[in-house]
Amino acid sequence: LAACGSGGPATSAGGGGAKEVTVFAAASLTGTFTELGKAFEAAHPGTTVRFNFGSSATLAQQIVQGAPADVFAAASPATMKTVTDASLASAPVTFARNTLQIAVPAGNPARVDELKDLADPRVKVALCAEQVPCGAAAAKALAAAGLKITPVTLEQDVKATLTKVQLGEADAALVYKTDVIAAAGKVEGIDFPEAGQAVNDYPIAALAKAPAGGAAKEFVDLVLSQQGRGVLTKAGFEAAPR
Amino acid sequence: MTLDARLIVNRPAFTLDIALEVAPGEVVALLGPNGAGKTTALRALAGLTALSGGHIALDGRPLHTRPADQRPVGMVFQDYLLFPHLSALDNVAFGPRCRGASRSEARRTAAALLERVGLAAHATAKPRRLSGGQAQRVALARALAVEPRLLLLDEPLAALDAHTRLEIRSGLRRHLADFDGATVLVTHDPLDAMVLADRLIVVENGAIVQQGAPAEVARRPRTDYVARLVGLNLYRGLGDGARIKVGELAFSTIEQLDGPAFVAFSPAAVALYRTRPDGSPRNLWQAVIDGIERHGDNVRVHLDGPVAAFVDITPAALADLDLTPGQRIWASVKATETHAYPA
Amino acid sequence: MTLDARLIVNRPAFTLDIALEVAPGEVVALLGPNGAGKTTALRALAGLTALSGGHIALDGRPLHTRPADQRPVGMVFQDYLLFPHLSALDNVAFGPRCRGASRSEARRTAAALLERVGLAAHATAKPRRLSGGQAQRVALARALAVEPRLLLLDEPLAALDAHTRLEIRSGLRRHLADFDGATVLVTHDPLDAMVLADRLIVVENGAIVQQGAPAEVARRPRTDYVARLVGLNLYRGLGDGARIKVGELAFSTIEQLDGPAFVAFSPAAVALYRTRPDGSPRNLWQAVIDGIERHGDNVRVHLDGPVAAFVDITPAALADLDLTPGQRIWASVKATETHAYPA
Amino acid sequence: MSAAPDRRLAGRPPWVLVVPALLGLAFLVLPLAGLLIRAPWPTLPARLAEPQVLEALRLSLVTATIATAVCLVLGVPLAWMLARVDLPGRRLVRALVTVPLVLPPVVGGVALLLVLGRRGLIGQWLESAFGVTLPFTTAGVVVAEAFVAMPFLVISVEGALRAADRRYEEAAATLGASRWTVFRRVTLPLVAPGVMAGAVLCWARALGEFGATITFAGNFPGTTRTMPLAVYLALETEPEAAIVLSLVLLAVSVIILAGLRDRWVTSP
Amino acid sequence: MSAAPDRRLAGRPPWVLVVPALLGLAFLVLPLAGLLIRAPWPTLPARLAEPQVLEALRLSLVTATIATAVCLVLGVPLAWMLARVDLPGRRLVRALVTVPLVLPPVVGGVALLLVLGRRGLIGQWLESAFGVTLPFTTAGVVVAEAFVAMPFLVISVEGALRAADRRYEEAAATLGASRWTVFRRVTLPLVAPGVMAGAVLCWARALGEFGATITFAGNFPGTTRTMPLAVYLALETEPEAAIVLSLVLLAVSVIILAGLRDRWVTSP
Ligand SMILES: Nc1ncnc2c1ncn2[C@@H]1O[C@H](COP(=O)(O)OP(=O)(O)OP(=O)(O)O)[C@@H](O)[C@H]1O
Ligand SMILES: Nc1ncnc2c1ncn2[C@@H]1O[C@H](COP(=O)(O)OP(=O)(O)OP(=O)(O)O)[C@@H](O)[C@H]1O
Ligand SMILES: [Mg+2]
Ligand SMILES: [Mg+2]
Repeated sequence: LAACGSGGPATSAGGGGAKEVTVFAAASLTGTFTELGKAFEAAHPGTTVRFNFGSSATLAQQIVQGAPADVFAAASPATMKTVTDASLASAPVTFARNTLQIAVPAGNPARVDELKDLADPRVKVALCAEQVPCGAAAAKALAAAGLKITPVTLEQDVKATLTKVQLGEADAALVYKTDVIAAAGKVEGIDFPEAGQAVNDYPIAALAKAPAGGAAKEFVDLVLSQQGRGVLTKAGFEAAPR
Repeated sequence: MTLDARLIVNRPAFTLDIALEVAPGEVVALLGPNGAGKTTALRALAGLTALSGGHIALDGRPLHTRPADQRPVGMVFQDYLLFPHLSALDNVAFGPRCRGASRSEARRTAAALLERVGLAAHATAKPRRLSGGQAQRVALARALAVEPRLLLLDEPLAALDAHTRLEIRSGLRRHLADFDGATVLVTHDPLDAMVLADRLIVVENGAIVQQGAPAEVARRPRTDYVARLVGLNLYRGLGDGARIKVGELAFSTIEQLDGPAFVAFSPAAVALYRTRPDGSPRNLWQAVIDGIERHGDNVRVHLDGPVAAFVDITPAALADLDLTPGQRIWASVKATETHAYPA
Repeated sequence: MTLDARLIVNRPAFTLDIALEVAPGEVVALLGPNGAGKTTALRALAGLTALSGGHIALDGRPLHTRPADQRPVGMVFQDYLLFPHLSALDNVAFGPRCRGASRSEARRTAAALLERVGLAAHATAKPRRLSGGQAQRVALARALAVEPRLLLLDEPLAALDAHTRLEIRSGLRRHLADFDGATVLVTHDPLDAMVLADRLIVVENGAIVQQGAPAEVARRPRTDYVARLVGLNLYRGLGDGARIKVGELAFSTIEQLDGPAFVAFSPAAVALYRTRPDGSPRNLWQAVIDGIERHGDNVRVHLDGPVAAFVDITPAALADLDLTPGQRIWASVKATETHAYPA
Repeated sequence: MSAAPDRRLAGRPPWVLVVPALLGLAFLVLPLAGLLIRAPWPTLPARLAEPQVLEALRLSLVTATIATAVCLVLGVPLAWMLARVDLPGRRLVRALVTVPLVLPPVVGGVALLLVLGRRGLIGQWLESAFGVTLPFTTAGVVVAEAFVAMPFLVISVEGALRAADRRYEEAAATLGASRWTVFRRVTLPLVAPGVMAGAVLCWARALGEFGATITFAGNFPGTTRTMPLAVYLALETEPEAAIVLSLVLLAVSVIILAGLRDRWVTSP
Repeated sequence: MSAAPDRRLAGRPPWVLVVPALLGLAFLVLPLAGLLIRAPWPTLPARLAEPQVLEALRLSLVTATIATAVCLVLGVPLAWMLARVDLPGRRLVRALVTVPLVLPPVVGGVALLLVLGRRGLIGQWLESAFGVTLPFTTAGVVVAEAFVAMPFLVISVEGALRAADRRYEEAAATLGASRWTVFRRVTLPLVAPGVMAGAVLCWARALGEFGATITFAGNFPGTTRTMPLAVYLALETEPEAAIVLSLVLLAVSVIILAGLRDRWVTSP
């Protein structure tokens, strides 16, 4: 059961003692997880970490369809639920949280200062679609603020939303703090109090049928370790409560 | 009989229904105007068009039930259809290869055939580099390479200029004489048919209207089409001893005929007179000049009147008579110059 | 002169260089074998192929500097190229529309022209519904509809069968006679050229090899090509009084010529003998039979020997003489049957 | 002229061709079967009745059709230039035409933003001069779809133009037709089937366009949310809904194409 | 036979065609200019030197080429069937061939997973019988690219087959060639230019394929991360890097296409 077929996919544990850990991670984790992967490899000589970055929903689909993954790090509890519902993982742990910020183009041309400025019909606001985690979070935050705003677009993911601000198409957007930090210099981030009520949790789990077995668990442990937290906070994530 | 066929092809606006028998070594020409069904008949023989009815038997075995690639038939298409991507040699070797010969065997056969049609020097040339006459000979070699029992040629000379045509025609004649299967040749050039065929079958509108030896057909045309083809005036009338009534005219002839009959005479046999002549010619009528055109060294005058006729006269005669279109004139033909036969 | 042109077109493997003068109302036929450059010359006149040199003047004004759509030229293409998506009427109306006529005006012009070529009844038919002859007449009407000063026809009869051809040829003859501009006609059928043209220009390999009135060209061919076309045996030799030396033979002629000269005679003028005859014919030579083919009602014998020659004899004579290919035979021509002229 | 060959006599199609052909067909069609099996049939009617579905479908059909029209207006002349005018560097131009084909659509969308966005090279000027902004509008959807789909039209039409018999154009020129008249009254009618086939490819591609559209025009119900966008978002939360939407899109396009294609492909 | 018309005499191209053609060209090419302007030229050499770039490029070229080969093997016979065999319901089959064109690629990827995934209709069986799994392998990339790109090949080749002169095939049949021999030795050589043109479209589309690939084959460096996937990931972290990668992809494909296309399009 553990090793999945001789002609199996490239991610299966290689022969000759070298081990492989296959991590399916949300695209927003590209930077941080790549760094953590290097750390893991350094700590476990002979083991390589292979990442499959993509949309959390796609990754969940792939896992349900039998993808040979060891670890799944999702950008929302909902997508993780797809996997746990299929009994492919149990006991996911939240390893990071991401809070929203208002992102405005460098120089803030529309003079946005706080959340309610977004209700001004002259301000073009980009939001994530409610189907994706950042959109769900934004909806929660707006509801908490009692604001009803009409965005010009509901983007497929947070990067697309940010691109709109970066290129000046939108005057403001609600995106994650991590994204604002990553795009430092091109966008400015504005904190707002209601963000606290719309925190997005990132769950991680070693998968039940993980071909890499114990190594999967070890990777999850690394993410949850102090070292992991350090990398994540540096990128703007909030550490998950212990 | 090598070939014994009854070809029936029904199309929305056209029906072909002809019977065809060809002896071994015989060359039969299908002659007819555009749209008569000549190509359709050949395609039916080759298996490229389905029969609606009838049968085809070759050497006593039924052919019409087999698909095209399993008929022992060679076909030369009107514009040759040499495969543009193959050399002359490979074009000719194509058939033997398909019929199971090894590559070298097929090439040997092909080289021998190209030699026979005098094109050994052009074996490696691609079709686009061949002149029309050369292409025609390659097409013939290609068709012969499969050792067919039935050879079909669709207007094999139509694409050639008058000069090349003369040469290629006699070459073709020689090759056909060497071939011991049945040959069916389609053409609308009477000269090609006369030179190449042992027997003519004239098809009009999907049906046979006349057949026979070339000289016989040329001498005794039975339809306007054939008459024009061989350059005769032809009328159909009612024989009554040595006279044949055609409309209001009665032609005197030397033949004695009763009942429906044809009378034919050459345009050169007609004499024209400005006033009613008083001489021996027995066949005399008044006509109106419909048109005048040069015709070789002579002048051809079109006559309207009780019968339409062509008349060939010399330019000198034209000048003497001072003919102009619309003018009334007398025309006569000696009875000895007419040729009458039963319809 | 309506048309005065010197056409030079250089191609990698071919050069056309001909001078052309056509008077108003005159019809000039360009005659020549495949690839001679006839079509190239017409295309150059129409502006579809660029001149490499030379000039074209029509009614005294230079034409070669103008693009095709601004030349007062009408062209009938070999396969007519009627626009398949337009009715016969709209095909004819196309030119006048392009030259600025209103829609109704153009249609009136077109209807009148269709009437003139006898196709008023087919005005609404699409080209695919027209027979070859009808299509040819529509193409002619379309070319005439722009009131050209120069009419160009590329093999206008080549696509027709022998039957239709006769009729259409005389119709075309009539229409060309009515046209007062210059006409250049390309053909490789000598009969078409004889019937339709006032003057023939024979082009071979991009250059003019002979020109003159049809009868003149037919009587005095100057190249093998022309001789074959008109059905004559032709030799070039050296005149010396009433004798012309051709290789080892010396032909006696009635004309007195000195220096380079041609001698021509008809295949029918040659008599064949199994043994050396002892008679009046002055021109006698021994030859080998190269081939025998039927030729109309007669038989054509190809001779090889000191000169190559065609001989036409009757089938009866063939039977009497019992000729077979490869046989040695004596051939003779009476001096009165030969025709000699300076080369 | 050539008679249509009669297939009854032509012999059975050879297995060596039929087998790969059927494999190919299966390869293209089986995934559709996968979708059909997974489709939540019981809830299908309810899902289809949702107004957003109809809205997205309507928007998709309208924008794909307008985008095809835009491609025809700009692409047919471009194809004509490539086929008929002796351009220097024609090979390079033709290769450049395929750029939107190779560019990942999302990058295509970014590139469009860089040029036609509010701060873009041309978009800037469009806004200040005409007050026109394309992103986040239905017009933006059309632009994105046209950008991605136009290469198909241009390449198909260029092929048709090269295959067309140039001699009809020459005949028209001798009748006094200018190049424009020749194009309008002779060339275009003659290559109409090729143009139609190109338009079909173009329309189908525009209908399925996702990446460039969402990147350049965004995603707002009623103005810019076409079916593929709706499908993508549904995929995030409810894969079944995504399958239903995809099937609707496919059904509509197959019905439209099956109704139209044969006439175009078979006319000579 | 028809002489090539001389363009010097043909009059100037009319503005009414040149203007839309240039607009169309600008529309296709200007976004590329936008990317070029935004490209981080100073850091470009360093970025290009990164081994992953070369790796992704190599993988893209290899998979697109193999996918094109697969499409040729399956698609040409399919096009032949559509063009030459009297199928019942041919119009429907032809419309179904366009399915991958209309299906949003991500959904296409999901559909492929449903059919060829480890738990899929056929994938299950493939694994148990042959031990072959396609998803998340380089072979999976090829499958995804072939699925998306095949319609272009099939439609182009069918068009070429319909335009080809059938009489050569008849001539071959009278020489005793079976339908397979006719196809192999006559039809295929005659429509080679059309097949080549279709293969070019197919290759370009495969090269730019993203959605179906990432969904069906995942995004593993070295095995399944093609250039478009690398572009997508770069977009997550460094948009400049994404532009560089896109430009590399475009440059390579334009160079290859400019080197090849003219020969194919112009040969008759
Ligand atoms: N594929 C076809 N479908 C329907 N009718 C056809 C087809 N091909 C030919 N015909 C019709 O069948 C008739 C006979 O045509 P066919 O080609 O056999 O004539 P033909 O005697 O060879 O004429 P031509 O001298 O012009 O070659 C014509 O009326 C023609 O219009
Ligand atoms: N487009 C072209 N490019 C190069 N050479 C050509 C072209 N068209 C014709 N030629 C060559 O020019 C020469 C003259 O051809 P042209 O078509 O004028 O001959 P033609 O006298 O009309 O012959 P035909 O009787 O076959 O119509 C030939 O050697 C031919 O191969
Ligand atoms: Mg025919
Ligand atoms: Mg010519």
